Amino acid sequence: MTTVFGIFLLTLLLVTAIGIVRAKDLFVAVMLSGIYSLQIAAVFFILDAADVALTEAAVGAGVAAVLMLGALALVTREERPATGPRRLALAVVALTALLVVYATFDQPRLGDPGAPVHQHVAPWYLAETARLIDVPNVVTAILASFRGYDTLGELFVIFTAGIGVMFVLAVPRDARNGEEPSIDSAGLRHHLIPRVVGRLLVPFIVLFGLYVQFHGDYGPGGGFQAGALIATGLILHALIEGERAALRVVHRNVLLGLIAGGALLYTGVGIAGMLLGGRFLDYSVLRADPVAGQHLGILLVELGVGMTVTGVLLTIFHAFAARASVR
Amino acid sequence: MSGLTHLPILAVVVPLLTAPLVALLRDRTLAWIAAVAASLCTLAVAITLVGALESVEYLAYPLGSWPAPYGIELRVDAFSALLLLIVTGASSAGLLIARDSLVGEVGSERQHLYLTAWLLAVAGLAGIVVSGDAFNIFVFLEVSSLATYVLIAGGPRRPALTAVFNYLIMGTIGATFYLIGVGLIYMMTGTLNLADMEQRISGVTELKPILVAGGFITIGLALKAAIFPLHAWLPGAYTHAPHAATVFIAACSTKVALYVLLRFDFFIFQGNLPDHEAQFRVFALPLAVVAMLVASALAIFERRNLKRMLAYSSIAHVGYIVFGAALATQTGLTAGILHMFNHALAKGTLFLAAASIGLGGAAVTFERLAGAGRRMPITTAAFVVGGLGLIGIPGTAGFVGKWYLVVGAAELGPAGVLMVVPLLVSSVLAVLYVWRAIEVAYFGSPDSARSSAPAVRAEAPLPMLAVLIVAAAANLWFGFLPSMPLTLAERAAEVLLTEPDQHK
Amino acid sequence: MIEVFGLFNYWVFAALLMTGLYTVIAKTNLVKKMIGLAMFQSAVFLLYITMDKVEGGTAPILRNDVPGQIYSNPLPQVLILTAIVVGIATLALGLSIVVRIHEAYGTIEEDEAAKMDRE
Amino acid sequence: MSLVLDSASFVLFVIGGAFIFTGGLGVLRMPDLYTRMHPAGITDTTGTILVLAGCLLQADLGLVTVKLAAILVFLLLTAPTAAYALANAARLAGVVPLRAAPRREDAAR
Repeated sequence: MTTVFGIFLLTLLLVTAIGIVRAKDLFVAVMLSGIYSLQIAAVFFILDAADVALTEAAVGAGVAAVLMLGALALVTREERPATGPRRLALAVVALTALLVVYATFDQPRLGDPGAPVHQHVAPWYLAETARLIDVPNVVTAILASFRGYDTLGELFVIFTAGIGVMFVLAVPRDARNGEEPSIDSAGLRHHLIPRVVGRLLVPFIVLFGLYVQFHGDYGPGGGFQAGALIATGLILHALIEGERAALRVVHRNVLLGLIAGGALLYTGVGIAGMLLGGRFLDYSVLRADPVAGQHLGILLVELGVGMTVTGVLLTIFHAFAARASVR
Repeated sequence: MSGLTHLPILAVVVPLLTAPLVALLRDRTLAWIAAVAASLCTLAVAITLVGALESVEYLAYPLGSWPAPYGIELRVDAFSALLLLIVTGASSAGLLIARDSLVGEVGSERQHLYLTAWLLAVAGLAGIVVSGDAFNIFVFLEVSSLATYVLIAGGPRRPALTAVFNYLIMGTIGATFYLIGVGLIYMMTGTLNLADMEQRISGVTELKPILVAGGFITIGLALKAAIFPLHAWLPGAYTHAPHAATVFIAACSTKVALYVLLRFDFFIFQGNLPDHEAQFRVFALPLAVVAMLVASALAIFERRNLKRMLAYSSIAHVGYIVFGAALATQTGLTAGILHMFNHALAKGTLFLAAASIGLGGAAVTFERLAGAGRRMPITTAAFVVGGLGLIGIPGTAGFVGKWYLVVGAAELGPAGVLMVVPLLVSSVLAVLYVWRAIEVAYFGSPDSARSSAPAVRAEAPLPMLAVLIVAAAANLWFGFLPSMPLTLAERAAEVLLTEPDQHK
Repeated sequence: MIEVFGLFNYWVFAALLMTGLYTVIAKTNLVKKMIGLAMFQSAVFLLYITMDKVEGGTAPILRNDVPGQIYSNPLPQVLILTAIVVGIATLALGLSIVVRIHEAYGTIEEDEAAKMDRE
Repeated sequence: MSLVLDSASFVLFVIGGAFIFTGGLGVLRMPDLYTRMHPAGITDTTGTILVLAGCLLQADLGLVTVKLAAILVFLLLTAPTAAYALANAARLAGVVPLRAAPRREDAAR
């Protein structure tokens, strides 16, 4: 049954993808890509990847769509009929396709428990997590501790993006090609229904974000998903109340503090491990009991990730929105 | 001893920790001082690492104290140390001149963000070279790439934007190809640790995914490294980036991608894939030869922008490095790796000189270069030294690398001697374009300068000049006494060529 | 069922990868290119997540009440969580550059901007 | 007891499914945006609510029930708001209802 459902979803995914390529209206393409993200999140879910599904739904359908709409508000909406290098594209694509399909024939089948992936490192994680770290969600254990250094890198990727967008969009707007901006900086204040319902929803979204943040050890979730959710809630608030009102609530300096603070918190936990006699990112030495140390470390680094992600996503949103409202 | 154990991670943590602090510093000068301090600290770490590696083959550092294939392991050997030296050296040189050079290019109210991105690029590149984990390399590759895009996007003219967009597209495709390759290998071996992968890959009987993974990783990294037919992003990016950033990026970013490429091709695939050497040679040698010839010719035909000319020359020199590696012999690899170091020195010096000439945010056109020999004699002299290094005149560092390339090719017998020809032709082409720049600098007189600006001395500010002189001196120093980089390169080549079962 | 469709996921991965790559190369519109790039990256997510599935397994959240429970492989999920973040970071930076290009050139078509550069 | 619950949720699923099906059919068949919004609304209110109610009957009393109920409440809040926002945006963008503008078509002829 799941297989049939999976195949159905995957086929739908392909159809959506082709729809995105063919859409001439960029707005339609963006909306379709949001749907695409939801579909692929559903596929991830039936493939047992709950954490990834949650993230993809929050990021792909939520944050990415908001970002693209924010960018679309600043540029032209229609795509000019393409004159791109189609032949070259087809040649490259055909070559890559051959390569990939050639590879598939020796690949292990879907769900094969004897596949090499499930032999070497993975069983160790599943067997040892309970003893060494003692959190039920193995994904969180690997993410924050066994491969915590990767997550540090991931944190700095999003940090770099935040700094980059701030830097790139900090330039005063060039008046030469300045078309009239299309986002109303007063938000949706004059639309009663969305405003009332939105105000009702915002606290619940933030609350859910906090739940995902601190419940990540036990169920799907963690700093990144929580950050994306909280940021989405606050972006909704900004859309309803207008960008300036939102900045009055959470000031730009607070955002910068969140971004840098999260990054410093994560790195600081790592260095604390070094100073207390372990290696970098060794949480076991944080407390007398190694398992308690792991718990503390995971809590702190997830908090760091959550802070930075919230800060960066909000900063990026404001950077786009502010550009639209400057005249 | 305890300080020494933490060395590998310090190379990453120092810039990584300083970056958020710099972002919080609003003051341009304070931010700059912090960034320079962090970069110099990392350079010191790199030098200490080189010293520490004299007695041991490699330094391993399990992060979070988790044992190797389960946790992430850093592994620094001679190859990584040499690259770390290039990265931190180039970054320090670029940052030292950044305070004077960025004026007129990046507005002072956003310079702290720019310097933050710079430190992130350093941390990313350092993270790649010290890492011993395939996926971790991807993560830090992305940190460095995103930061590099920001560095280029800071360019003062609008072509910088289109250039950086191209780079972003190509870079992301490259990184994603790499990710596919790593995924396929992981699928067949169940591990991400490079050393562990090398052991386990030999047990894989169905080789198709591994072969395809090899293809994806090679193509993806070739995109990042600007190996010849995939170099389209490079000239624009180098030309339009702020001058100080060009010094940094041109000296090290393609080399780090080449480092990962060589590490994968020789560390993982060599000895595990049948006929890997022959295949690598058949694919890479023609590309390298074409790159050397075509890119050098393009450099000759670039008559407007000095930085663009140097960028084409960089593509040619990537060709040299690939040429050395493609010989797949001890001498060849030594030559290729040594040339990474030497080319970084020469190109760094040239772009430092270009930064002085283009001070104040002007484009470094040949018109602006005209008469520089009279206005800024020291700068121009340093430029000449760098140019001679690029050609490979004896006495400069560039000569040593090219000499080893020639020796390595000749070792292969008659066919190898034939391959010396394109090396020589390319060097002659280099003479042509370098000479043209020098000619314009000393004998050219621009139309505008004739009327308005007399030939007064107008050297760059002292800090810039000092860095430039040190860089030029280093070119000569390593030309006469190449033992340090040479030893490292030889040991790196040994590490790469050792078969997996001989490691332990 | 599994026998026939055991590789179906991989083929969809290949098709999505190709669609994304085609969009990136063949389209001149910069926003469309970014959308294509995002699709290209998410195809790779599918590759990784496909290999984590174990027949009869469940999401890797340990349960003490069910002894002998089979869990899917957690490692690819961790990797892809990181890759998703990388994807959104690239998207954000790319879009901000597109916005600046639009301001500087008045167009978001690649070839038109390139033409202006040559002039 | 379980038989009663099973059959009740079965009925709910079938009716909910039927609503979703007609909703989908309606979106395809209706002539313009405003009329299409009507079947679309049926899909994400009546249809989804019935299916969720069916799920509620199947779940053991506990956290899952609370979660499903929460989803129900949120759907009841967001679906009409989204429909309002859509219609409002269409109105502002100048999309004219089909019946309101018959004359323009005549004029075009």
